[in-house]
Amino acid sequence: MSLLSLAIWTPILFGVILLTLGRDEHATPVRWIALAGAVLSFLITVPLITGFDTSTSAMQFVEYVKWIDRFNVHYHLGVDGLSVWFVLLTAFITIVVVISAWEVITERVNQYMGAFLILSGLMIGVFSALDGLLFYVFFEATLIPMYIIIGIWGGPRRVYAAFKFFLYTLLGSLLMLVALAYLYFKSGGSFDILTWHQLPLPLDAQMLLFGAFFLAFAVKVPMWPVHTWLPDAHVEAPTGGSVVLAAIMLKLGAYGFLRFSLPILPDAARELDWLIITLSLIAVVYIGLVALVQQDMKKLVAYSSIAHMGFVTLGFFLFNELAVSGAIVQMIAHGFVSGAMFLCIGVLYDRVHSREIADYGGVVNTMPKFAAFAVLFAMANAGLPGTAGFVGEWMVILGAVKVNFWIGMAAATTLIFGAAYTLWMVKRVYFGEVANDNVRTLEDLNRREFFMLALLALAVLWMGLYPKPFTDVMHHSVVDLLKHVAMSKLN
Amino acid sequence: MILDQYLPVILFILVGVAMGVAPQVLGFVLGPRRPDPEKNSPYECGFEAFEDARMKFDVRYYLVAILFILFDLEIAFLFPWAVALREIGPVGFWAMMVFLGILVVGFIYEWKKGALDWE
Amino acid sequence: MLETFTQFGQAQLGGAWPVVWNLIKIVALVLPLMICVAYLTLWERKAIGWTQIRPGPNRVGPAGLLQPIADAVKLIFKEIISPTAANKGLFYLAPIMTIMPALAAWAVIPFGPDVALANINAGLLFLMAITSLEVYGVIIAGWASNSKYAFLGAMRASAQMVSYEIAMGFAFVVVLMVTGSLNMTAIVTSQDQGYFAEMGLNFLSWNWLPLLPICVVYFISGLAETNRHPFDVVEGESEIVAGHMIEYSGMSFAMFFLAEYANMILISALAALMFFGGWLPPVDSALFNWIPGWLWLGLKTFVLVTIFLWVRATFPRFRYDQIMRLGWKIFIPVTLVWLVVVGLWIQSPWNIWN
Amino acid sequence: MNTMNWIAIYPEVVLLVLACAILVIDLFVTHPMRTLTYVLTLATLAVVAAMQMAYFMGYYVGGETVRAMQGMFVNDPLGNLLKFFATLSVFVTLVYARLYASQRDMLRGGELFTLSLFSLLGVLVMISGSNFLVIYLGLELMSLSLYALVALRRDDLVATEAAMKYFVLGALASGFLLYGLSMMYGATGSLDINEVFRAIASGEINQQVLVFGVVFVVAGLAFKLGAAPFHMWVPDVYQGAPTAATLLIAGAPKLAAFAITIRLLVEGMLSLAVDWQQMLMVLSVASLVVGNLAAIAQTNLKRMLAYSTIAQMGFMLLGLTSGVVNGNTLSAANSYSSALFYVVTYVVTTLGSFGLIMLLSRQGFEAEEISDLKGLNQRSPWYAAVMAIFMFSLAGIPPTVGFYAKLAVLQALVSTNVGLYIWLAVFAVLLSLVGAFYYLRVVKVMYFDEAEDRSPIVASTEARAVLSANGLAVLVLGILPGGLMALCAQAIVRAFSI
Amino acid sequence: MSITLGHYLTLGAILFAMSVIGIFMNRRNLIVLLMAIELMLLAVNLNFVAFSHYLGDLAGQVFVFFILTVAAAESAIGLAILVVLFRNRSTINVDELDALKG
Repeated sequence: MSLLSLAIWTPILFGVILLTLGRDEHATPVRWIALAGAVLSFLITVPLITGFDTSTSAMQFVEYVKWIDRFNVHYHLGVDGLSVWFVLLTAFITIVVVISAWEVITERVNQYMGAFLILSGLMIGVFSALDGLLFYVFFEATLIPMYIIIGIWGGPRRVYAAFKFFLYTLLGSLLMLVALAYLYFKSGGSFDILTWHQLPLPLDAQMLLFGAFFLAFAVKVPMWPVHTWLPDAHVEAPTGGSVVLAAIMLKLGAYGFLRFSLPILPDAARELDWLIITLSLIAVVYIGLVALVQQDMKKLVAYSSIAHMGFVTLGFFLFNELAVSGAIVQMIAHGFVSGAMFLCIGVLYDRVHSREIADYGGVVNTMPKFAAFAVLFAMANAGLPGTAGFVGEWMVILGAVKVNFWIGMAAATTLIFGAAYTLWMVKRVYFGEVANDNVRTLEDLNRREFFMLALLALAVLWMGLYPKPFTDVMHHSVVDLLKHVAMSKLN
Repeated sequence: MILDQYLPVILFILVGVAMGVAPQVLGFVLGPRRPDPEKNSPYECGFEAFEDARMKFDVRYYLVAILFILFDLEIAFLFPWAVALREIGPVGFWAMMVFLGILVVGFIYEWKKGALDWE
Repeated sequence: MLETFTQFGQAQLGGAWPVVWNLIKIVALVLPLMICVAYLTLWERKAIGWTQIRPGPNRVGPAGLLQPIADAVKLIFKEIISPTAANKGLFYLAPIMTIMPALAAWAVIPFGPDVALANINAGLLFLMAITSLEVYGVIIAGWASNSKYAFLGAMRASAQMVSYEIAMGFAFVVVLMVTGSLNMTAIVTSQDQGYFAEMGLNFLSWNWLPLLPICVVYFISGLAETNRHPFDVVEGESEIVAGHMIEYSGMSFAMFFLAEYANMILISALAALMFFGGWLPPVDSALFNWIPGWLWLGLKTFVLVTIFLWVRATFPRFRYDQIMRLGWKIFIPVTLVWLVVVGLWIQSPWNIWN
Repeated sequence: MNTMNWIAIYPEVVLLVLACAILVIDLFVTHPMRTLTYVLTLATLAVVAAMQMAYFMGYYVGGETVRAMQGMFVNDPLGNLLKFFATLSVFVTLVYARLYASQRDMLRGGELFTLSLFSLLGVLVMISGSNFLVIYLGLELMSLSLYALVALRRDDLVATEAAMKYFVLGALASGFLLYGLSMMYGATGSLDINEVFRAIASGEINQQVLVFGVVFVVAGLAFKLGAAPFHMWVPDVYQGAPTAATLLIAGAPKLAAFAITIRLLVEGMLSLAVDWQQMLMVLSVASLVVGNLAAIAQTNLKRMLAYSTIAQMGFMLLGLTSGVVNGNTLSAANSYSSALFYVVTYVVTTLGSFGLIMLLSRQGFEAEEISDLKGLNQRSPWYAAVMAIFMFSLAGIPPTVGFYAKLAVLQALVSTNVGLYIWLAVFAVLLSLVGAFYYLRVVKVMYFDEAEDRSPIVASTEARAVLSANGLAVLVLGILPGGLMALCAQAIVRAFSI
Repeated sequence: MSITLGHYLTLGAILFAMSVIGIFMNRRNLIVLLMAIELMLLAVNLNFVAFSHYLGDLAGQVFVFFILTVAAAESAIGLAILVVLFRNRSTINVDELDALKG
């Protein structure tokens, strides 16, 4: 078994072990096993980046085994510059999630931890699958643990949110399934994504396929107007769920655009770029405004996620290297930042059991260490230079301006709106006088929380100050991708 | 098909019906008609009939009816077999033995289940 | 003479002639039959009387010979009661349904090598079918009367009749197996061959000997089919008065009565045909061969009918559960076993029915 | 062809003989749990299943198609595979059912076991029937046994009513089928399916009578499969029957119905595919709509599963509609094997879901409302997980086997490259989204709701083991579906030499 | 007028239609339902016999033989179910069978 398989199956194996471990009497060993699993999984992924050959756009760490003969499906794994970072991101976030749940989750600990570990393995699978069906299986399978996580450990409206999450995503992906079947047929019986990249397709077929893929990925990203499940899911999910949702699951959709829509259907992508750009800009501007009026911190962050993801899709469809790499960097950065934001909210929620902005005020007085982290992450979320958030946004805006000044302009408003809603929230929650007794009795971060936030803070700062490793890794793959997009497959 | 031979049969059936109808008509014509309520009430050893006579009855009658249908049909199968026994050879013979064997199993079953007991 | 008669008829009536000719034949058969039935009642009373060492009817006519006529006249002039609770239509249908099969069955009975009203090739099947209708008469009578006794009687009678019909059916099948034909004439003629027949001892070649258990079962089933003693619980006077016939009177009642006796004769005749060589003489001697076939058949039938009466005079009545047990648990297994035995016999080199 | 070829019917003979033996032996069993009968029955089923597998693998007859009884009976890989799963499903059902039945007064005699065996015999005969007469006899043997099984709880008001409904509508279905068969017989002059095929292919037949026959045959099959609009018996019977009987109805008979559908429509009337495919299309669309929409409104789990069955059968029928496109049969093997795979996996999944209902039921308590599953995760995480697997499989979510079933059918539809079929696929997919909703609801109840009833779940060891195996099978087949898919494809290809 | 195959088929169809109507329209008595089912099988039998005769092929009549048997078995089961149903419900009225929704 090679590296990618290990990266996928180690957390899943640990997850299954945890599930069978039984009841809450053994909570402490369960937590340690979970942590061990998460860390081990992360360690396994590290060689992926250290051993990554940045000089090529070819797939690396490839595995190719027969899986379902009847449909010529292969267990085909591999990563390139587009996906390798997400594998690491996933494994990294999983560690954070495990730590975040340490004392917070007391009921059915094994199931909680197990679900997250399994989810982590499945998501790594999505990012490394090079076979259409394998991709789909992983893509869909992630729904099950997430559904359960939201449903069991979520907030008061968790059932509603879980259903909405599940059905929205399923709606999109089922059409994608039809599209996959069609591609399978068109390619003469192959589910291989790389083969599909070369597959000539007439325009009308491309358009329909694009529609199917678009629906699947747009829901997942989520793009306006199919984003409505996200605020619900975020608000109701437990902290860990929100973190994973924002940090990784949203990226599954965006990644799908990169893997499927752009290279397989370049003509349709070029035909329809205006649509995506428009929708993305609406997401950026309109959702930014919506975020501004949120009373609930989690909702606010959720909407900000939508806006940021709008940036990502915008970047993809500008078709120049700067914008696309910027979008990918933005995805990674958003993974860290949004995860961190939700963790911060989680920290507060664990103490006060409220997410209303109005219930807080002057937290900095009682929790100085925490406030420092929170402000750092907020700045990153607003895209201030020196933080992870800045790099990607800036690249995308530059890319946009290259294409059309006004698009760049509109995109740039995100910096304003982002700053507005994030910093306003920071001001209301952290600064000022101590608002009430709840806040007065707050205790500052314990060692576990400190460690967890520190990890993320390091990542955010590293990315902001020295993004080169990220862009280097993806350079050749992005160029290759753009070559694909530029090439017509109509013949 | 030679249906000529069946003409007497159908005629005989008609005659049979006539033999049933004629005497009754004769009885009506020649006999007296002096009905009274007592006479026309159902006979119950002199008691007043106090409820409808179509009462529930023992389920075993149903059972007998059901079993009869099955056995009778099996005989219907045996008829052509018996007639053709000489032409169909050992295979035909043993096929029916298998059939009878299964039937016997059913028979044993109902016997042991008490379907044939009346007390 | 018959030829000229036929030709004359055909000339006069054309296409309708076969119908008329057949009707004539039927009447020629039914009238003696009815007379036989009438006198069977007398013979029954006489025979039972003699068994019980009393004279039996002896007032009407010489030695009571006009007694049946007197009975008939009496019945005709009796009132036919129609009970208020009864379903009128069905109520009067029941006697018809009872007498019709008892008579119609005679259509296929052969009285000699070529003397049968309808020499159909499915004779036995027809007999089986038409005698099965008997049970409808009973059940309709019981139902239509709307009286508890009648209802119970009908239930009992029908259950009993169908039970024994199975054993009877098996008996038919066994006879068929050895004959290989459903034709009644063929059934009789097939008994006229074999080892003993060649020796002149015809009666040992008849079916009764190799099929003895079947023969016994058939005859006893016949008793039960006709609800005769000792199987007459369905109409036992001391229990349910007259069973399904309780509400009937006058000629309607007489129909049931006639049917019962006609059936007795029918069963006996069938037994004679199937097991006792029908019209064949028992021994192949000039004297016996000279006696006409129908007389032989009549003689055999008479003997068998008399056995009916003898049984009635001798045996006590069975309980109902005993009756059912006899039918289901003894007769059916016996016939089944014998069926298999005969089947194997036919397959074996010792087959005597080639 | 003109020989008896006993070798082809050994399993049926063995089953018949042993079933008769068990019927008699059971009369002398006094144990309240009928242990001896039970063990013998399971042994019989195991033997029969093993024999079927052996045939399939090529023992006895070298994996060839063998005709027996003057061609009336056909032993081919397709039949072997179906029969294997049919036998297996009865086996599993009986393991689940024993405790359930004993608590419901259904083990006063061994009828549960013997009738199951006889109905299985009917199923086997149906699957292998290559002659209208044989198919009909198998069908009736199966149906009659099932009617009786439903009525096995004699004192239960609902069960007897369900039995009556099942009986009447089942008899009606047989009537329809028979009427259609009589027409086909009239048009083609033969009862033998191969002869019928030849006659139709020759074209010298009365087309009008034939099409008339096809309509009735398809209607009869739809009844038996429970496809809308001939589905009305399904919910009532599934709900009303004792769950053990429900499972017996939902398992092997579906395989048998599939088999006769294939035999009659494909083997017998492939030349008329244009006609019957349209009918099946209408049926499947109607089933998908009716099944999925009606299932949402149900509160009774068994009833919900019944409607879901209707929907599933609709999906399966879709696979049968795409065999002949534009007059050629290039896609036939693909389509029919997808349908075969669908029905097999459906049966495997259904077995488990009803099995779980039985396991959760206790003396005097039927766990058949959806709300009865409340908080199952707290009472028994394992059962909850297993049930969740079944539900996800029925909904077609990977990595469960149900997903590949749906995929196979979709792929068969899309591969025709005909607009109509592709839109059908889209339509089916959208309705399976609706389906996902009500399956998810079950998962929701088990995982998100608090348990009201915390009584421990009593089940026999073997039932637990089999249920676990069943759940794992659905999951493992979901991760490695290749083997079963290959088997199905092989069965179809070898059966028709396409 | 000579009787052709068409006449038999028409008669069969009429009988069949009658039985279907009997099953679906009859709201009163279950026994009638059972009878309708028998009628349906008889319609089929008529078809088979007619076809068999006109085709000069005995197989159809053999089929009829089996249908008759099955019909008997079917009515046996049907009656048995009817009996248990009646014992539970004390009615055989079709309309009153409403414990199940459908």
